[in-house]
Amino acid sequence: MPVTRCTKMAYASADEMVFGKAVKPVKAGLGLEIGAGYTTPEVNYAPRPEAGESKEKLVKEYERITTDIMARMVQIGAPSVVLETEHVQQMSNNPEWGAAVAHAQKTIMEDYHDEYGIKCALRHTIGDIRESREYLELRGGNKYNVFMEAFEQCAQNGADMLAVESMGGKEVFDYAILRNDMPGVLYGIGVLGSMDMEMIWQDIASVAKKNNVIASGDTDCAQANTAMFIAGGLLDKNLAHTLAIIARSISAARSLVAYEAGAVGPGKDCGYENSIIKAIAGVPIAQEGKTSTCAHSDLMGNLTMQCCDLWSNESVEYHGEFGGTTVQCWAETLAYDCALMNVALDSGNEKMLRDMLAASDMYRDAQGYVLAYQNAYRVGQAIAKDGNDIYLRAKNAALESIKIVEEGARGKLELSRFESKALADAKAALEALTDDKEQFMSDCLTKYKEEVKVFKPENYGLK
Amino acid sequence: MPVTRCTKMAYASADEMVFGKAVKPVKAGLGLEIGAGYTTPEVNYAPRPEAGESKEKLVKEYERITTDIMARMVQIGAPSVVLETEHVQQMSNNPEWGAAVAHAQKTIMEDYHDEYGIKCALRHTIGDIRESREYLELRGGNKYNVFMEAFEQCAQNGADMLAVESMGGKEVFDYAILRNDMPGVLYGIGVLGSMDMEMIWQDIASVAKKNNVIASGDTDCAQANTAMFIAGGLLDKNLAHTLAIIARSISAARSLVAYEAGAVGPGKDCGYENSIIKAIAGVPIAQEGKTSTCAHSDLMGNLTMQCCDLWSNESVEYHGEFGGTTVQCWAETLAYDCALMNVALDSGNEKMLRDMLAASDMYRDAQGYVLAYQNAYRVGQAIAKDGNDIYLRAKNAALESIKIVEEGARGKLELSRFESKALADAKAALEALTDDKEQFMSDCLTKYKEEVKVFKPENYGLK
Amino acid sequence: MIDIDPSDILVRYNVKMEKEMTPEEAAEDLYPKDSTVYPIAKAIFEGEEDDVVEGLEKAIDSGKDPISLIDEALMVGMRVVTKLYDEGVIFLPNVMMSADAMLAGIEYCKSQTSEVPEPKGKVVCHVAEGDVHDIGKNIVAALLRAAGYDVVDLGRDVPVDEVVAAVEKENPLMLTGTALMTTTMYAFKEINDKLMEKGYRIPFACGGGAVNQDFVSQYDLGVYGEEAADAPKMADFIKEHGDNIVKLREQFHRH
Amino acid sequence: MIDIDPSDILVRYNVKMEKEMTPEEAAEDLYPKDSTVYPIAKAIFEGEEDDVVEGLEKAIDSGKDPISLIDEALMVGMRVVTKLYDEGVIFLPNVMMSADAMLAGIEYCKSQTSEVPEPKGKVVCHVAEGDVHDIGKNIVAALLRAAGYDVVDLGRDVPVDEVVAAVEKENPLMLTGTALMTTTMYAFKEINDKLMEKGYRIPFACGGGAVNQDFVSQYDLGVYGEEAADAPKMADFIKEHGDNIVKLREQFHRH
Ligand code: B12
Ligand code: B12
Repeated sequence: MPVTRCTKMAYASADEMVFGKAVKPVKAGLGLEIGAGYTTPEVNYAPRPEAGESKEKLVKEYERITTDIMARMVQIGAPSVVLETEHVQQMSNNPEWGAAVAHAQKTIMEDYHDEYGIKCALRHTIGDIRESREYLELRGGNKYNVFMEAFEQCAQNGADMLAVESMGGKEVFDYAILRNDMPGVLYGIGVLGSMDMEMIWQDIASVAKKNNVIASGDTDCAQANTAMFIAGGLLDKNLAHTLAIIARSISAARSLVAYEAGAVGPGKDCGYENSIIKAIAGVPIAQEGKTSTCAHSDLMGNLTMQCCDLWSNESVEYHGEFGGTTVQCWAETLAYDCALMNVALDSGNEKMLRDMLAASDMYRDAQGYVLAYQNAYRVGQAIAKDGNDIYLRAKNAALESIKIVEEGARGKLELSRFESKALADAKAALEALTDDKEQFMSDCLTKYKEEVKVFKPENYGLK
Repeated sequence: MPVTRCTKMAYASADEMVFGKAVKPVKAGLGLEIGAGYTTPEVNYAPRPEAGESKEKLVKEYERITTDIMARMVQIGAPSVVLETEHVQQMSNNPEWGAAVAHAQKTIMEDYHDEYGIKCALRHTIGDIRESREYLELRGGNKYNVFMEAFEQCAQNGADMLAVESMGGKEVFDYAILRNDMPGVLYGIGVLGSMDMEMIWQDIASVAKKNNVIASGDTDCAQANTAMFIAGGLLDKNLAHTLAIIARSISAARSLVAYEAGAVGPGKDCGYENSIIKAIAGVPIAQEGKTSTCAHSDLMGNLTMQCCDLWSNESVEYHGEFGGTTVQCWAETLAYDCALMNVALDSGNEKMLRDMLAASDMYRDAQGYVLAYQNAYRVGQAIAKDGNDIYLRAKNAALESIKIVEEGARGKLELSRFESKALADAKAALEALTDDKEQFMSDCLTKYKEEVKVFKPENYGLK
Repeated sequence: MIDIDPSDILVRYNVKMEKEMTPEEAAEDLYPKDSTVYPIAKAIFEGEEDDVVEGLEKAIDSGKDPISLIDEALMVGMRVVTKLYDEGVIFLPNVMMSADAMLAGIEYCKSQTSEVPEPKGKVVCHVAEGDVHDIGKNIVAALLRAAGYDVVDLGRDVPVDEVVAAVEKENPLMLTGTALMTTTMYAFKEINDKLMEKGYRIPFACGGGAVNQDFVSQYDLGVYGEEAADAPKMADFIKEHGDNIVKLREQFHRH
Repeated sequence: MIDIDPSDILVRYNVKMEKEMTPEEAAEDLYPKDSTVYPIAKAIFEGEEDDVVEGLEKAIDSGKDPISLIDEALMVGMRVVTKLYDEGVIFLPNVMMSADAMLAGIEYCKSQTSEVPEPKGKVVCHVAEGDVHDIGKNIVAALLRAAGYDVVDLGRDVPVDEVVAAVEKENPLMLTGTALMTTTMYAFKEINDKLMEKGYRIPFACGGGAVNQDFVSQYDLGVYGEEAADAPKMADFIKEHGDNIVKLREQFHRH
């Protein structure tokens, strides 16, 4: 599939962005339309460890998970639901395992759809298995073939939507983020990550097209989320939150590549960059926040709802709770969150609710501040402005986010001295960079080849 | 303490009721004020089974739980939190166990309060241990003494608020509810339950007063919640939801007795009758719903938020999840829910949000319809009208709820044929009842003494 | 209040799915045609104790044997009830009221003869030590009785040793346990171990809010039951296929 | 957008709690006063490799023994860093940069002599089989190195047998494992069992997102660590108090 760069905003203004509606809604699965005026819970789950022992056990586990979720949804009257299966490695490394799981799940979902009319769809997220013990092995070779085969087989056997959390650039990013090296982060996410995505997403989109399923999207989980998790809570001391949001803003320029290469959304739940991407590309997005505390803690539990189309719990291990199995508990909570958003949409109060959701967390830390939809929109503009240059647009995003945080800090956004200092250092380092992509790339190639022993330029078709 | 019946509404109109504000706010614990303009998460938890083996293990378990919750709250910037410890039986049967747990928890909470200034309070809910293998043993005797001793010791050792889920009337209720016998439900909850509460709450309020802590409230968990759980989800076939809501409405007349006998709120989380009670008594209330799916499923996940002051997860077993321990995950979700409500309060949009919360579930089943605040208020009026007669007010509540459901069914509330029939049968049975309390009591005494072999009138000072 | 269209927010699947037939019509299709049995079966379905006894009186007057009526009329009526409950046509209170009526009928039959009916089998029921939540157990016991089993109900908060003693004394075909608290359900393991130690191998059906399949699978005799209605099904399964725990689990473990 | 007062909604506890002193001031208080050591310690704190080497050059020129400088200057500087990190005064990247600088310093010292420094102890680190999440392990390894330990880093997705083989070969004072997925962490149990079988009794520190204390407590050698900074503390504890697993758990198990 050809790559079409985004150089314009899908929305004329930030205020047009709301949850449940996307400029380009996506039809998927059994009667579902995403971003077409209502929000839908997207339920995520992880099999119990013992279940990974054999294909049979794993299929059985996913059957239980699927039945539990569907049963709870009809019990509480939820009109629609999406199930996301994030492959455990066995399922991607042995594409027929993934296919068997997809088939088993879809069969159950079809039964429920037939019996109750519940709208539903199945997303399979293939594991990015392109790496060996020491190095990434991003292109060519057997790993790449198995990787694509996994998409193909899932698509053929019941998955309605294909996704991945790709890893391009992470070897450099990992090194850089632990050293406050923001140019390195820019290189890892913005340049290497985007280059890798361009390759894989053209291929994934072709697979999807061939099989008449949805190429949904990617997330910078490997990098921006790692930064967010290392930054942690208010009292953690592992990374300044002002740096985590720079990495996040850069990641928007990267994850956008999926849609430029043929994906149509919904973006993956853990892409906290998705508000920015929705602003640019108009695709529906999944998000997670206060109802994914089962999977992680963050500082923008409400804010992430602001313009989601699917609302997700990210992941929860399957086991029992007083209220049912975990997947039932979390699915139910998500469904009520969606019901509230859908009431707002139905009664014309969606903008009011959206604004309250954003206001809840935009002063909680610098990350929420930048991702609040009106600021996210600005980061989007900074990207679209130089949409044709993957380096420049990522750098723009970084600088715009810094500017937004600085403005915030002059208002109601409090920063610790430490956060301010980290921000100022990052700003200086980023402003000192060239505007020339080739120059930047060759400087970085030299530097990181030397400093990061696991960095192999061949992975990006370099040198 | 003397009993003062409620014969007037605390709110002049339903529309005045919102979350986070109560006519009579309650100061408790360390810097906290409940119902004074903001909502606060109330986190509930159950120790792991193994932890019950010894007092030391149990204390250690609650220490971990307490530390985990407090740590997460400061990590995400939550301004306030309440912890509720529902006693496992060991803690009430051995009052010094409960006391040791209260002391250990409070010590940790004080440390956090001192270090971070976080507002917090500790609620201890004593187990209603007044029963033997065969029968309830509600009054007099050693069980009653231990029961009161448990309140006393917790109050002396750190609990800021005392609560209980009392069981008066449940032997009759259990029999009646499984036989669609609504007069029996009225007798069990409305008459026997109220009589028992009157006795215990005068005593609990005295203990609280003596120790300068808060006598908070009771819930009809033993009866109205049993009915709600048996009624279950939309597709369950164990009890018509139209009957469950009659039991619930009656329970408001019962749980109100706590406040008439000296309690001041906040009402207990699982009292779904609390919206009605807030309307009458003006006390702050805890509620649970979409963020207590860990503990149970219900059909009004959002609606229950409509005028809560504390927002609770009901209970979750302490164990690990990807996102931390269960208490951390659920506490965080609650805290974000509260942040949203607090934004609404801060920006003057609380009524809009309340209305959306109510609208989300009021057509989901008959229960949500009656408990939607404007209808709940009407049930309150029916109770207050004959506030001095515990029988008549409970019967009024039942009949008013039937009327509300009938009205709803003429509008947007759908009922199954089965639900309508159960409602009509219940209406006929209730309308046929006398208005004379003494008559009703003596009829019921005869009937249930014969039919319910575990019913001992002495438990209520009868015969 | 704001105005919404509920159908944009939720689906009343129960209303949508409701069967065309009324429960009465559905029952009518199932009653036996025999004119002495029909009114008894119908009275059972309706939960009318007096009508049951009246029907039995007539049947006995017309020469039927009181004891055979238990199987041939009362149980037949009760099977109509159970079938319709399983199919979701009627609700639990109807089953409870029918069960009450059936038990009254059995008492009446027994009072009309000196014969003793052949027992179907005994089940011991209890709520775990430390736990007072007993309504679930009460339903289980009632449904077992309604299915014709002899129930020894030990009540709630029953010490482990008493449960074991009751099994030794009663020699039931199945033991049931109910626990709604994670702190109390561990008693099931103890009961299991003590039974094993004494050489008992009877199925131990466990259920109740706190209990889950994973937990129950951890001890040899445990079979997890999600709904009360599973209990009589388990007992029936044992009578038909023997008390192999693995097979019971295959049949009843759903998660 | 709506206008709110954030202080009604949330508390920025980090801003509220921030220490009065800047990190630089706090460090200044802790540097050794000795004029040859001072600049080295300071350069370590600042993460300036060149300045570290420069300081070492001067010290060696002034007659100091290269190997003793490792303990007396480099480690001293690193301890300032670790202390301030533990106290929450500085953040992880500072520690990482200081560690880089220190390691450069050690290399330089070693290059100035044929003596070999006395090793503090060896730790083997790995990420569980099937798991690629390795940044946590990288931090663990870096902090261990920064504390002076010799780290054998086996990388990610390491087969159980290779881990066992590495323990046999390296004879470390501790093994660490990282797993972020519930499906991979079970490898730790296998490693434990194989080590036990072969008679090894070394502490096996386990951490990473999926792993929790309950799980780790299930196998004999397991010690759960919540934060990467616990790893060097565990190693120090072992050096000081021996490798008694029960004592390690008492010290490090918090939940
Ligand atoms: C009603 C109730 C009460 C009532 C009990 C009234 C009664 N008649 O039993 C009262 C108020 C007395 C009460 C007291 C307490 N409770 Co309570 N209670 C509940 C509640 C709300 C509903 C339980 C219920 O009646 N369910 C309906 C029945 C029909 O369901 P069931 O028993 O599970 O049975 C069904 C199936 O499980 C099955 N089944 C049951 N047994 C079996 C057996 C077999 C063989 C089979 C096949 C099937 C089967 O059949 C039934 C229908 O299909 C639950 C909430 C919940 N989420 O479950 C809490 C709950 C059980 N209680 C709880 C607690 C903590 C308590 C107290 C300690 C609270 C306190 N501090 O006072 C005390 C405990 C006292 C004690 N020592 O036991 C917790 C337990 C948490 C934990 N630790 O595990 C729960 C889960 C609430 C919560 N989420 O916090 N409680
Ligand atoms: C970033 C990330 C990725 C990146 C990994 C990048 C990298 N460099 O490692 C990528 C995108 C590649 C990825 C891939 C996948 N991931 Co991932 N990922 C994450 C994420 C978002 C953050 C992890 C992270 O970096 N945390 C920060 C680090 C610093 O934390 P840490 O490793 O836990 O270490 C800290 C402590 O634990 C401690 N520590 C660690 N080890 C040790 C050891 C000792 C001895 C001590 C004392 C301390 C200690 O020190 C550190 C700091 O204090 C988590 C989310 C989460 N909630 O954790 C999911 C998560 C781990 N991933 C998950 C999944 C499912 C996957 C995939 C299967 C998804 C897919 N379908 O593609 C694949 C798996 C591939 C594979 N076979 O492993 C799930 C796992 C669920 C489960 N089954 O258990 C998680 C939990 C997300 C979720 N909630 O769904 N992921």
